Amino acid sequence: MSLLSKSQADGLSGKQPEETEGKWRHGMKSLLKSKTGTLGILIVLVVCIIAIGAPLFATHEPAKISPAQRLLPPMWLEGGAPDHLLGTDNLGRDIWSRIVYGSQVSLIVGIGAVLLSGAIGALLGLLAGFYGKWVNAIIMRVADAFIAIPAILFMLVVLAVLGPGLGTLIFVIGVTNWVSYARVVRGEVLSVKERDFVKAARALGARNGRIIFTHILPNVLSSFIIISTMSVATTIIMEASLSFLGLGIKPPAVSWGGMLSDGRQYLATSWWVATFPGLAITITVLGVIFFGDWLRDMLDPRMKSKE
Amino acid sequence: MGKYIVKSLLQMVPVLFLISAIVFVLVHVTGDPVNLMLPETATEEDRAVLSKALGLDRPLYIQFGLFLYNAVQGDFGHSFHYGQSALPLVLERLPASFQLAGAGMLIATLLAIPLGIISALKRNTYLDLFISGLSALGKGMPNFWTGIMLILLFSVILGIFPVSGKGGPEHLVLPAITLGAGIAAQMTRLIRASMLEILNQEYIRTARSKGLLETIVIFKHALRNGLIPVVTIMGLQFTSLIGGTLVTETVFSWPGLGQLLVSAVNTHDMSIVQAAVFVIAIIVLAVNLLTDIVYRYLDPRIKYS
Amino acid sequence: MKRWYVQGFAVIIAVMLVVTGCGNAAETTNETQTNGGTASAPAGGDKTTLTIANATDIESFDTHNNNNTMSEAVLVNVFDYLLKNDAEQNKVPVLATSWEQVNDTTWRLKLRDDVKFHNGDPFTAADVKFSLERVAKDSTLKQNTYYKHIKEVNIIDDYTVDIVTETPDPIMLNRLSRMGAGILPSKYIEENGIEAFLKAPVGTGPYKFSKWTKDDRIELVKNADYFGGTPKWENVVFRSIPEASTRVSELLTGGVDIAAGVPSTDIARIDGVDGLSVEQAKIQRVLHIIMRMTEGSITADPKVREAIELAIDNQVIIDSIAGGAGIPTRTSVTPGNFGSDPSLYDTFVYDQERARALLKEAGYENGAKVSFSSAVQYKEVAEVVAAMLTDVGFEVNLEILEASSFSEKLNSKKFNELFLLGVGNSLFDASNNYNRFKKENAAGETDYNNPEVEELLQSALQNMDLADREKQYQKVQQQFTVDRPTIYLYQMKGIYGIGAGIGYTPRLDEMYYAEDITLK
Amino acid sequence: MPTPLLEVKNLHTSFKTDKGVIPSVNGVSFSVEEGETLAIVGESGCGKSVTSLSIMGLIASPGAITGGEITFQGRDLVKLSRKELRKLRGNEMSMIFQEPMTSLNPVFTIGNQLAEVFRIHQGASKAEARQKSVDMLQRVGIANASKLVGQFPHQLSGGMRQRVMIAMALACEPKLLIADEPTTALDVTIQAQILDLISTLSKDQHTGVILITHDLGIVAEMADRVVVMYAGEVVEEASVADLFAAPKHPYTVGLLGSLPRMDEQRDQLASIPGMVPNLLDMPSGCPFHPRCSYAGSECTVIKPQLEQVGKGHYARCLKSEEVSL
Repeated sequence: MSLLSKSQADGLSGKQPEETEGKWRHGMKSLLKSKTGTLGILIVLVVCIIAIGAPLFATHEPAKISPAQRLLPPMWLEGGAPDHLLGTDNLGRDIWSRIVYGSQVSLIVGIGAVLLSGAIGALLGLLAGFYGKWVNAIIMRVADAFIAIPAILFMLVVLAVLGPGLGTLIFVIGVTNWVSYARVVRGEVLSVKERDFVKAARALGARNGRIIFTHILPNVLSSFIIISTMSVATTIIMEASLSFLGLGIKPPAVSWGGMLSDGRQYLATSWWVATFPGLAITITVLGVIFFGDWLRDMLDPRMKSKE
Repeated sequence: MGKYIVKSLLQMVPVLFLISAIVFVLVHVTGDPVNLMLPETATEEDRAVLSKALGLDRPLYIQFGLFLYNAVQGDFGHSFHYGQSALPLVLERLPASFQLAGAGMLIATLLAIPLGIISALKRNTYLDLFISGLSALGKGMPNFWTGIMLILLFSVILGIFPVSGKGGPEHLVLPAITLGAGIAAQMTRLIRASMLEILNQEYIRTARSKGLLETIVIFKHALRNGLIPVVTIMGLQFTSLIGGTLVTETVFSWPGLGQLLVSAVNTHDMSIVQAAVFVIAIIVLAVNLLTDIVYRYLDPRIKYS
Repeated sequence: MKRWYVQGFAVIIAVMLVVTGCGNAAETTNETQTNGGTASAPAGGDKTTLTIANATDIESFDTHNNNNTMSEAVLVNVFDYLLKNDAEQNKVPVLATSWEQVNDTTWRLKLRDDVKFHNGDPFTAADVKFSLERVAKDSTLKQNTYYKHIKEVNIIDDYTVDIVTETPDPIMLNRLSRMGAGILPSKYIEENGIEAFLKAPVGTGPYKFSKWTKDDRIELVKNADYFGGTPKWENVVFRSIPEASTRVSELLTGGVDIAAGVPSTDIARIDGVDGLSVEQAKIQRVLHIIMRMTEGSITADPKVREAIELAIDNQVIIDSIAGGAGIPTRTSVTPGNFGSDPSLYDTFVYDQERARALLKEAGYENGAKVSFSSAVQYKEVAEVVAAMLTDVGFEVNLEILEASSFSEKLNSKKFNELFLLGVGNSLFDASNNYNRFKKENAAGETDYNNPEVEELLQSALQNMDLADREKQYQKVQQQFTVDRPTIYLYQMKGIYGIGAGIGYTPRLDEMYYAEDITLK
Repeated sequence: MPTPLLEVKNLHTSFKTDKGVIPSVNGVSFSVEEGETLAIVGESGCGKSVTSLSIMGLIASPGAITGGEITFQGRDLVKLSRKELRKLRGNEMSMIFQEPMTSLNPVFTIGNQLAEVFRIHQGASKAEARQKSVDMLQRVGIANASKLVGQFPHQLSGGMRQRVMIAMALACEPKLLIADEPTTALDVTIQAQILDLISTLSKDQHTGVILITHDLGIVAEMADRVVVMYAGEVVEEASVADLFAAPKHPYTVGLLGSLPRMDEQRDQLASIPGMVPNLLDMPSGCPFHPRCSYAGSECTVIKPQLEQVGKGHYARCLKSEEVSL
């Protein structure tokens, strides 16, 4: 409803951002002001810290099997063992420790694949949108071919040839997902290109590279970041789905998706086996989304004052 | 416009060729179908005999050439697995795949447009936060998980919908929600962001200054602009659902293209894989063209090139 | 126990409500029947449709071109064999009324004269000749390898045939009572071609083909002219439901009458519902750990192989992974198969101390590195085995492969020291268990080569003296417990959920003879 | 004296932000007679745009009108319901914005956007609305109007777009037109044409005009009376002649001193030293004193009131006596 956005209203105060107050500080301030942003970055940070310091947080070897202790409920429930915080799974492994170690795989795959697909997609999308003509034609035909081949086919084949593993997963998910970045970035570039400031910069004889980086890139960043954050989430889920199809990370490595997938058959009898990794995924996804929203607001030049 | 469409259609030819070549290579690097067709006890000699009988002993480029020659005439060969012509086997799956993808998109759109708009209008309120939470949940639950939960709740406990299989429209409800929830989540976020940007535009202020009803301001002036980036995503999503709903198909035992394609890859059933990818590719390219046309219709600033 | 359940469900439902609360808005409320099958009738006295849920779909209606027990389990209702196994693995007549061995390479069978195919064609000796010669001569058929030694089928008269083999075949009757020996309508196929036949298959069985929605369901209808009397069910539906929890849900909601492959964790859940029951039955599948004995590999050392066997507590695996649905064994020739040695069945050896000592003796006190491969299907078993091996001092490199990669590696013999394999036996004869250990086949895989065993195996293949042949196989089994080219974990059991009012006793061969499934 | 067309009394509009409540408009009063042109001048952020949006009822969260009255044709707009306000907007009162490039919706044709006004306020049918749109476009001097209705904004030049905006604003012959920097974004040559158009049409329709600008050259040409705003307050009000002849507020003097020549375009009134104050952290006493060359010690303590300094001439300065050009 607002005709004047918050930042515009800020601008009304007449206060110009002081030179001494760097972008970083400005960012931190705006972060603290946004409640969801704060929540988002807190979640992301906590997950990152847990992933990095996994050995410190885990109470057990994540892959240690003890059939005698299988399917113990969380410790606060009747029958729970005091040393198994969230209970144990069907092979008697400690669920909390597995979630702690699983965060590593989920994050690495999530972020790695998004970086890969984002980099490929943004580059090709920019080139196609900016240069048009035959560059656009070639890139878009390749993109067409890529989306027309079902991702699952590509995944099956690559996993079969390269064998399952973290690198393969990142590669497979990364390479199958670049098209959406490329298309959206290209679409944005096409519309930004028509705007006056780009035309103006061109007329002033700015070099193409300069126009891309100073005028177009910042303008497509908003869409780009939204897809990226959503993609981190998608990728974490995709890893889970691959696990469901038997194509995910293989033991002794552990991932949230794998835990969720393996735990599904205990849903009706031992709910904690699948519920906790499911919660871990959902909470992380929530954090990533909130964090991404804030980041977008921060980075989007169009959201800033323009009085 | 007509010229543009013709041009786009012509561009599909190299794409289809490219796809066929890629798929041909992909399937061949995964292994020899003969290995999977014979029982474990088969001898080398058995393999050689079968290989020759299927024409798999010839050099790859000859096999590919033969494939292309036949494919152009609509013959993708015989399925090793089903012992029937490949193309009809693929085509008979299309209705199920279209139903599922269509219903999933429908549910996603019906959810995402209102939720995205509300979220943008009520930015940074608890309602917005709640919708963000919903998106995260929709996004944060893998399809197999959503599907199993839906079955437990709506079929086993409440007994409202059938558990699985293809039948009347009631069979479509749970799988469609399963697919739609995840897509809706992503679309909601995109519509929210897009609408937020649009609502700050000056032409929205102009529209209000004209005394237009708020609903017209939102649904005509803002939404029409806000949908431009969304259309691209919707097109992409829909195409990814053609042949890409394997998980949902597996949970609900839905006889779509996904199951066919994956079992064909696993059994190295070349003909089926090629025919399926070819059919999927044509659909995807057609949907892309349609997306492009809609995109151009929505945003008159973009010129036909 | 109850509290967990309640709490868990509270969580699940809370999540569900949030997710679906919005989902419903988009949907008109549908009042529908809860049973999934279109043909399902309300449970009760006049139930006429039997619905069975399997994990996989059949491969095709060509019984000669299938390689999968689940296919056979369905097809036995449409196609008949000349003779079949009853529930105790006795050969009983079906299309043949009697059989005798004329000489070492010839069997003579008398056929029924009152049988018609579903399209009305009469069944005669010509159909037997057509069917058996087809599977014997066409090398592209998946069943060809079991039948290729059949030289010819001679028609003596309309209802008598001679089956002539290249070499003596002690197990011809076993071959005739399984998948590749289904009798097809010669006239129909010759006139219309095999492709037309596959679209509208015709057999002699108690049920006729009606409709096949691939990866969803096969619908069969009663063959009122069946020579064995009017079939019990009007309709029989085979559903293909890959996801186990969905199969169980279908059973719980009455959508299916029998659900195969019930996860052991769901047994209690099904048993808890009034009228539903769970049946377990041994099946023809034994889990093997196959070891590479190639010169230079660590498992070439017999002490290492012995240590591996002793390190594994079979019963713990059965109890923790299979929910008790298995029987430990030291042979794959389990009771019910020709040549079985009961002394090696329902037993296992387990001695961690001895295993450690053996490793030490073999010179691996500082850890013995082995790689261990398994298909994703047996992932949990593999994980537990790996843990047990680690306990006695192995360093296990566990490799879990998705099904087709596993098959690929299996067929190209690329596994390293150990791999886990479930091996079935549709021939019910020990010869089938040892094919992979014959010198020719073992080369490159296990590289097992014991001349004494090889001779026993080769001779047993054509030994028409059944008593002697049985002894030969028992000797092989005993020798295997010493040589250990493979060790065995357990014979698996099938777990079936049975719906209200259905009487079904699962079979060792996993077949669903709809005629044996009753309404209680 | 007849009731003025519009009377703004003690208007307060503020914005809630995380940093605090920003009083963008702080007790502004003025009036506009029928057919009169009132100019509001001031630097960016002085509250002139917020004042105009307040009149239009287009202030929305996080902003709100927190006090005062806006009497338009005898009705207090502040108390009107959203629905009643909406019926006035675009009909009885309308607005032209600064940026013709972005003020038109890029995805609808000119005809579509123009016709909306006729349809909503006059209940015109599609065909009628289209005909009226063409007529209106012709009135704003567009020759090929019937072709233009089918075109999209991006196909038009800036001047043409602003003509379309004017056509839209004047479509229903409003009693009040607010023109918020209508020519700032345009070429100098086009500026004159557009101003001419506004002035001619408003004379024809006897429309009261509020012209918001920071360009005193335009004020001199167009306006009858002038209101000068600084930091959310009116600091001086006078007829055009009085203001240019004898400004009584140092800020006005500063503005006049920075009056650009006609052939030159400037965005900033650069000659007044110092910066617009932070509305959250206003200087004590007179808000202008840090930038004022007349300021004495009393100016840092006492907040001046708007006082009459001549006939129809008001100023908010303790030293208005001393102020001269």
